[in-house]
Amino acid sequence: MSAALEVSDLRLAIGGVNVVDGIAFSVAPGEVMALVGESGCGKSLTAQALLRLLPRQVRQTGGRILLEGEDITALAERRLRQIRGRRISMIFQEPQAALDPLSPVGAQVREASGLASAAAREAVRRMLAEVGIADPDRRIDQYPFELSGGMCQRVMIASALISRPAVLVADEPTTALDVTIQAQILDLLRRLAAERGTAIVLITHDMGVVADIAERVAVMYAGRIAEIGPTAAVFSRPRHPYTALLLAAIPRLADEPKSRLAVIEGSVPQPSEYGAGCRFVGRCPFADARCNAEPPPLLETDEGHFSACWHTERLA
Amino acid sequence: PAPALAAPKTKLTVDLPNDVATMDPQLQWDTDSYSVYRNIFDNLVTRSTSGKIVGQVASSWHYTSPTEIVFTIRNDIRFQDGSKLTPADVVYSVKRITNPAFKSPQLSQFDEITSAAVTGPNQVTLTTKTPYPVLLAQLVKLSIVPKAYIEKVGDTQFNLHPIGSGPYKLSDWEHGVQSVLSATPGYWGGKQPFEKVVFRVVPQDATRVADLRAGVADIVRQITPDDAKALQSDRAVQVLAVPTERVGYLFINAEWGPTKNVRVRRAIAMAIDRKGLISALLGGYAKPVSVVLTPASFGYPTGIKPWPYDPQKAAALIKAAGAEGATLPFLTSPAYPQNIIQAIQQMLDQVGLKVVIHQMDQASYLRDRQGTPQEAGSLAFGLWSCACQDADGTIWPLFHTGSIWSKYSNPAFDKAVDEARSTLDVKARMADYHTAFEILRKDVPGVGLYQAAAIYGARRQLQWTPTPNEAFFIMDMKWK
Amino acid sequence: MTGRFTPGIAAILGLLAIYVFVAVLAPWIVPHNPLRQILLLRLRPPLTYSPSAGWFLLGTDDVGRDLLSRVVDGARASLMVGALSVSVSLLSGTVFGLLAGWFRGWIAIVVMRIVDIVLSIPAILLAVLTVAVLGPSFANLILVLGLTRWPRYTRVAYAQTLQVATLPYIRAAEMAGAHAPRILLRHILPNIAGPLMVVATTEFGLMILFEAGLSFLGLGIQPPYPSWGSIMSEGQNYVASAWWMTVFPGICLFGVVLCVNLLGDWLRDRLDPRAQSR
Amino acid sequence: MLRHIAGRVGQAVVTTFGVLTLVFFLMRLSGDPTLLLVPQGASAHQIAILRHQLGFDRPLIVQYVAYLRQLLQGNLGTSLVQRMPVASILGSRIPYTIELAAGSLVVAVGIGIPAGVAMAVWRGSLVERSLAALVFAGQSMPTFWSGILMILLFGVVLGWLPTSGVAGLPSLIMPSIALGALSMASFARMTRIAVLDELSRDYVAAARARGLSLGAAVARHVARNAAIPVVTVAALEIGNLLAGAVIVETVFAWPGIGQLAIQAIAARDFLVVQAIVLFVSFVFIVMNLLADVVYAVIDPRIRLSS
Amino acid sequence: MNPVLAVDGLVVHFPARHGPPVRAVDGVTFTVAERETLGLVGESGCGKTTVSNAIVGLVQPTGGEVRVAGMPVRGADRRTLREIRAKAQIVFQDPATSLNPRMTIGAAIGEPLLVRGLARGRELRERVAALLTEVGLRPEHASRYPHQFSGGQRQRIVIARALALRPALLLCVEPVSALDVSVRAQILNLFVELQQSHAMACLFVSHDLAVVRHVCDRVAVMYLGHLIELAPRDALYTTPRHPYTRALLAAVPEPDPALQRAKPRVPLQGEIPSPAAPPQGCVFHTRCPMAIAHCREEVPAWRHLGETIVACHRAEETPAP
Ligand SMILES: Nc1ncnc2c1ncn2[C@@H]1O[C@H](COP(=O)(O)OP(=O)(O)OP(=O)(O)O)[C@@H](O)[C@H]1O
Ligand SMILES: Nc1ncnc2c1ncn2[C@@H]1O[C@H](COP(=O)(O)OP(=O)(O)OP(=O)(O)O)[C@@H](O)[C@H]1O
Ligand SMILES: [Mg+2]
Ligand SMILES: [Mg+2]
Repeated sequence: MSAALEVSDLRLAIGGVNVVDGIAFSVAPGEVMALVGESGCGKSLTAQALLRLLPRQVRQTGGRILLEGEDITALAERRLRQIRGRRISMIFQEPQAALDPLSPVGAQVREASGLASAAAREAVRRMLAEVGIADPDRRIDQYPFELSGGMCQRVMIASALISRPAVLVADEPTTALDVTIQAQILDLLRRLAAERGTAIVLITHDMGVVADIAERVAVMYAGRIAEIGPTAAVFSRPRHPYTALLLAAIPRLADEPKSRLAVIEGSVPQPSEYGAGCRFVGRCPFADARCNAEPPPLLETDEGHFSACWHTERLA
Repeated sequence: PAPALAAPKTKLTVDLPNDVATMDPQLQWDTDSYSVYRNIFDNLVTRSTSGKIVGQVASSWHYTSPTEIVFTIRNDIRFQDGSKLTPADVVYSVKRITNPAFKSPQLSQFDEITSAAVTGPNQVTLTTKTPYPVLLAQLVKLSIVPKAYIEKVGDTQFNLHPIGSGPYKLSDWEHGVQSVLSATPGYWGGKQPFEKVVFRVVPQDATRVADLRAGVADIVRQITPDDAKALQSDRAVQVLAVPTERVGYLFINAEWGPTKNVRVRRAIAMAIDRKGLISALLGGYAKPVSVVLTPASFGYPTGIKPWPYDPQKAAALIKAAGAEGATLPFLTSPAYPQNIIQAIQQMLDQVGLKVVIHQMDQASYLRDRQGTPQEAGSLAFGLWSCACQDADGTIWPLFHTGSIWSKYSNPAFDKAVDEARSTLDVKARMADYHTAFEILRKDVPGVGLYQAAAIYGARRQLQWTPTPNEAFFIMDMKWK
Repeated sequence: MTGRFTPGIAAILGLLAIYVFVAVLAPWIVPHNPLRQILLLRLRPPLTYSPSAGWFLLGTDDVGRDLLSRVVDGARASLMVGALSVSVSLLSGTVFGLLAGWFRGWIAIVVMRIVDIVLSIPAILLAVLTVAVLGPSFANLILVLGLTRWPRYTRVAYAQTLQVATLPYIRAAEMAGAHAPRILLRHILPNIAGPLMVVATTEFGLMILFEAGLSFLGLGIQPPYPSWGSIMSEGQNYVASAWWMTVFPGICLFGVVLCVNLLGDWLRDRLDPRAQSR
Repeated sequence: MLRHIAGRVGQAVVTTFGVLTLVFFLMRLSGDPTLLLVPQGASAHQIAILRHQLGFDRPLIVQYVAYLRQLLQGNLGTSLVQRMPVASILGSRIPYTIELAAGSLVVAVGIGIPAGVAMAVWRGSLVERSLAALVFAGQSMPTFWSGILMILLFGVVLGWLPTSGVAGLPSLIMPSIALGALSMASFARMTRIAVLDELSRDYVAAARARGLSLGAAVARHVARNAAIPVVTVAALEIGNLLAGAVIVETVFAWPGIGQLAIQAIAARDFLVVQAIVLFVSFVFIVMNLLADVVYAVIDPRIRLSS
Repeated sequence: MNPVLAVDGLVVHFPARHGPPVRAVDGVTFTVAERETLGLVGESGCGKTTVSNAIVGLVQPTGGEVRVAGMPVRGADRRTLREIRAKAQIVFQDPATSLNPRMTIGAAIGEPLLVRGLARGRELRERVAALLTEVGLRPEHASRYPHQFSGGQRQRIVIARALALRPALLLCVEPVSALDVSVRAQILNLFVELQQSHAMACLFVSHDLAVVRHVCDRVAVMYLGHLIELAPRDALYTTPRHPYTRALLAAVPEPDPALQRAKPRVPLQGEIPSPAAPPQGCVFHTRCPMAIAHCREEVPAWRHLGETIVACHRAEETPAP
């Protein structure tokens, strides 16, 4: 089975600093892959790079992005326009902000379909129904402000999926939503991936969401992938100290109340503070001279489970 | 854009700096309004090109007593609505303008008249309070209006749609844009030189000059001496200038401040280089005067020498008066030529005074200048014209005790001008004015600077001699 | 706001510094007395030499004053007009805006109605009217410009205050027990200063132009003292015959307006974080 | 919406009343026109008589009440200087004023808005810099100067356009440019900021992620969103174009109400000034109401939530 | 023993420009005792923030009563309000906007002491230094500005400022929601430490049930302006009585794939109604899987089931855990 999306050695730079530094992963059709990491580690930039919609200040300095086997890194803007929304699409964190407040939601969904009017309306209506919007005939002509956050996110999803793209990039699609609505949206994404075979790159910083929906997970730290592997394996046997500490730092319903949580001392380095070696070095309990000097490569530790740490064995 | 050189042009386009304020000739007396309505109305009497008072609606007149004058009215004049101009119209015109309820701003020019009556088939008799020698000169400004028409339509309608007996009638008045006059057929005074006259309103000096050069206008009123000089290189246009009865003078406050001291006032008179001013700033378009009056007016004295230009002596005098470095407020408004005022300021500064210019808008300027001596500042520049070409209209209001303009009082002067005002004897009046000007020379409540010129720019083909009273009578013009 | 300066902004600030420098030093660096008239040498073109009076590099004006000296000296008046009138309106406008935005209720209603009133009289009319009442002097000129322009600042200050007042740190200051004056001055004012500065820079250039307009109507800087506006309005009748009278002050004015406006745009882009991305 | 409009009108009445009051007293503080109406040689007594006849010796508050009463009857009064109904004086000027305002609005909007959009879309490029130069040029020349330069160049030297006057479209061109230049700058800056603001929003990124080009995203989504602040500026600018055109009108001999206002102030022709101010605030009100309507047309949140 | 905080029938309505007022809080009653931490949970817009704002007088209640240390907040004049705020302090959600960007953090922390005239000069500096140390920062940080700190450090600063007056009641409004996972643990640890060392009463507002469970003794659940369940921590998490509480607990994704995927997956249907037009009867009935006709008509009364108080007509039918 060939990957729907394959990213290799992606590098993104802002003013000479590689903010995203050699990321690689692939997603199979129908698969949900999660990209987790703390704020500022480069998740959104990666997502934008996948659609070649980077902010002006950000330049791609290396790497390839293969969409269904086709390298899209070198494509001209005109060709890209035919790819965006058709073969790869994206949904955003704040559903209400990501919709034009002044045009009806139906029109915005239709925009992505590339269809002519009469057929389009019916297609949009069906798509809205498919993402679970009750009464699509009425909703189609309504404006974003008349819809709740959850419904707006469904509209976004509808507009992203109406052209049946191979890949859906979802950048924190549920962070702005309530937990009960989040559960609905995650269910929907899961179903769509399964039914339509859409490959989903789900960006989040919520380990719970990852545990809920992702088959595989990539943990990012400061612009690099620290660990990547099947979700169950990463959660049960983390092979990177960052992942391990992160999981320990989360309060769980099963924990003893008011117990001391494990903490990761310090804070994420700014891109300007990146050193030559491992970027987690300032906060890592295992850090030594080698970690400071040399960035650890991403090595397979178990079947399909990779980790970028010189001290993987100490976590076993 | 109007074609510049169409040979037999029947239309004349005139640029005026301001719109006609009123078409009712008895309501407004500014040069621009007058330039237009002078052509719609005939006056009781008028001035010939040489400045002599001659008849217009009145064919002749004579005094029956020092306070009674009888006019013979022409009977071949018709108003533009076809009705005949009668003595009753003349009487009505006088009564209308002298009726306080009518609130004519010209009231004070005519309020010596106590009665007007039809005293014969073609006769009107005017009576004055006292013998009033300036009466005829004032009557030059009295336009004759149609009694029946005004009584029918009312003052407001009359103002909007005036009817007179003059050579032209108003055919269109676009406020703020232009007034269009067209020739009245069968005018008693002869054939009009142009079928149509358009008076456009162009406030900006530079724009009027541009209009003239571009051929948009045929004649423009009021251009600066510098523009006049510049226009001389343009072969398509000519500059028409005439010395007027308007006198440029410097007012000096004799009742307040450092200038209360007569020595300071004399020093000021000696500090000003009239000739320098005229040649440098007025391009020679003005003539120096020795008193606050122009030779175009009755009463201009011969043999009175102005204070000589002598800055050293002036400085010494100021030192002697202990006024060195004294601050003199110089009131002015944008209506007056700035360069002259600034030049005067420098001249006075050079003899040891400190002149501070207070420029304000015209209404505020008048309020202060006509206020109490304390408010009136030490100096002010003025351009005075009474439109009557008589000393009475100039030095009486400017320097007589109690006049709002006067910040000066001298009983001897008052006596002289009062006497000159109430006798019809020309010789006696001349003598009185001589005395008065002698006193003014000694006391220096003001300094006469120059006789201002009216400067017009016109297409080269236009033939016209402008008059000292700045009347803009189209009948006197023609294409070459 | 990071303190990163582009070469462009450095040039702008440099040029402005030169202007200020020249304006301040005007009395010492002018080649001639800017008020001294030589009537015989009026309206001379640039690069005129007179054996008795020396060089007139930019020519002379209509009463024979050295134009270069007047332009240099006029910088002072023009920049002062800009700076002072902006200060007056900035200060009063901000105070009203702060009060209205903080207390809201009837204070805001009254203040914002007055703002509407002043804004709906064209500034030039209001200025002419006020000069007519107060009489023209430098102080009154400043006052007039301030009086007609403060509502612009009030609007911005009001909107910004409303916005900042909802921020948690203002809540925190209330919780700390701070009284209104402290909250307004220590917490709100510093945080709305940015947008106000942006308005102020735009207004600075406008005020200089405004003074020129008033000079044209004869109500600007009192003669014989020069400002760029008054020099240009004296020169407007000589645009064809003595172009130098309007062109040189015009260039100076253009330069200043350009610089402060660019500065304002730069500030705006710097201060608005959203304008930085995408 | 109706209630909203009623509220707006209520505010407008208060504003107008305030403007009128302010101008009424300000005018009268600056003295009265009597001195300008009398001939030069009038005596103090004659001046006092005329002042009394004109009613300026009454207490201000009495004059004020009398004026308001007259106004409530729909009577703007009669000009002291021109002895004509103020309504007809104003009426003859308003068409010209509207003509010039429309002309300069065409210049301001026609150049300013496209320039602003271009400056935002090509932010930081040569395009932005050259347009900025144009905008700043428009904003830093005193109009009396640029006006006279244009007259000399296009009127006298080249003879393409009439030097002054109101003869149809050709004579409207130069004054419109001179007056429109300043507003053009405001529009360009405002548009630039508004568009930049919108471009940074998520929905633009979302639209592009759907396959729209930047141009299409601007045309379909950004333009309307950015229009809202621009409309606000437009409402203010139009008011300024109406009566703020004093200098342009003077230079080009354009008989608008700006020139009339200045002349009326100079002549202390109170009723005319007051009527002009009334007219201008009326226009402001209409413009603001119009802006409200435009908001409602553009923005469904306003349209549908009432 | 008097509770430190007593909220009794609190109602807060916000007038709307068009249409009916927003019923942000509609009759909420609870108390917080000394040394106790009460958690307040619920979904976005249910009125959590409004309740806390009403407690310190940042919004005026429409009805009901709030007493802080016995002082009524409603109708309090400026001086009383100041006193109440000395007793009750707030920590806001977003540490980035909770600090004035143009004020050093020393000045920010010292402000409550300074403006109340409690300390100045050297003494103020010393107390600020002590507070900084207490929250795990260094005294020399006092002269820095907020932007020079990370999010977690900023939240520490905000907590230090709230502690400056030694309040009897600390309101924490979503104090960790804006923080990164790794930093969140630091702040929660600090919070638990402070609870023990300061013996304060706390109201801990959050939508994160795991966090609330971690730090609270009792938990109150709100839905659409109403309190629907109030129970001791363990009772709530083991035997939730209200269907909404149960749905909420089910919707929280556990960071453990094994556990999470084993959870029954019955997400709530439908959207949260608008607080401007809340449903008749039980406010939850539009989304409630157990709703019956009765729920649509009558507002459920409070029931005491063990230590739990719950507002549900069918609370007794709750399946045992
Ligand atoms: N337009 C931009 N200009 C400059 N820097 C940017 C821009 N966008 C992102 N960055 C920087 O790039 C880095 C990665 O940003 P990114 O948005 O990818 O983070 P993220 O992982 O998505 O964080 P979050 O969880 O907060 O969304 C951050 O340091 C951010 O400050
Ligand atoms: N000042 C206000 N004016 C009008 N409505 C308000 C105001 N403040 C809050 N509301 C409304 O009151 C309701 C409750 O708001 P509140 O902020 O208390 O909710 P919350 O539970 O804190 O939500 P969140 O989790 O999103 O912070 C919401 O519907 C909100 O829109
Ligand atoms: Mg992100
Ligand atoms: Mg909240």
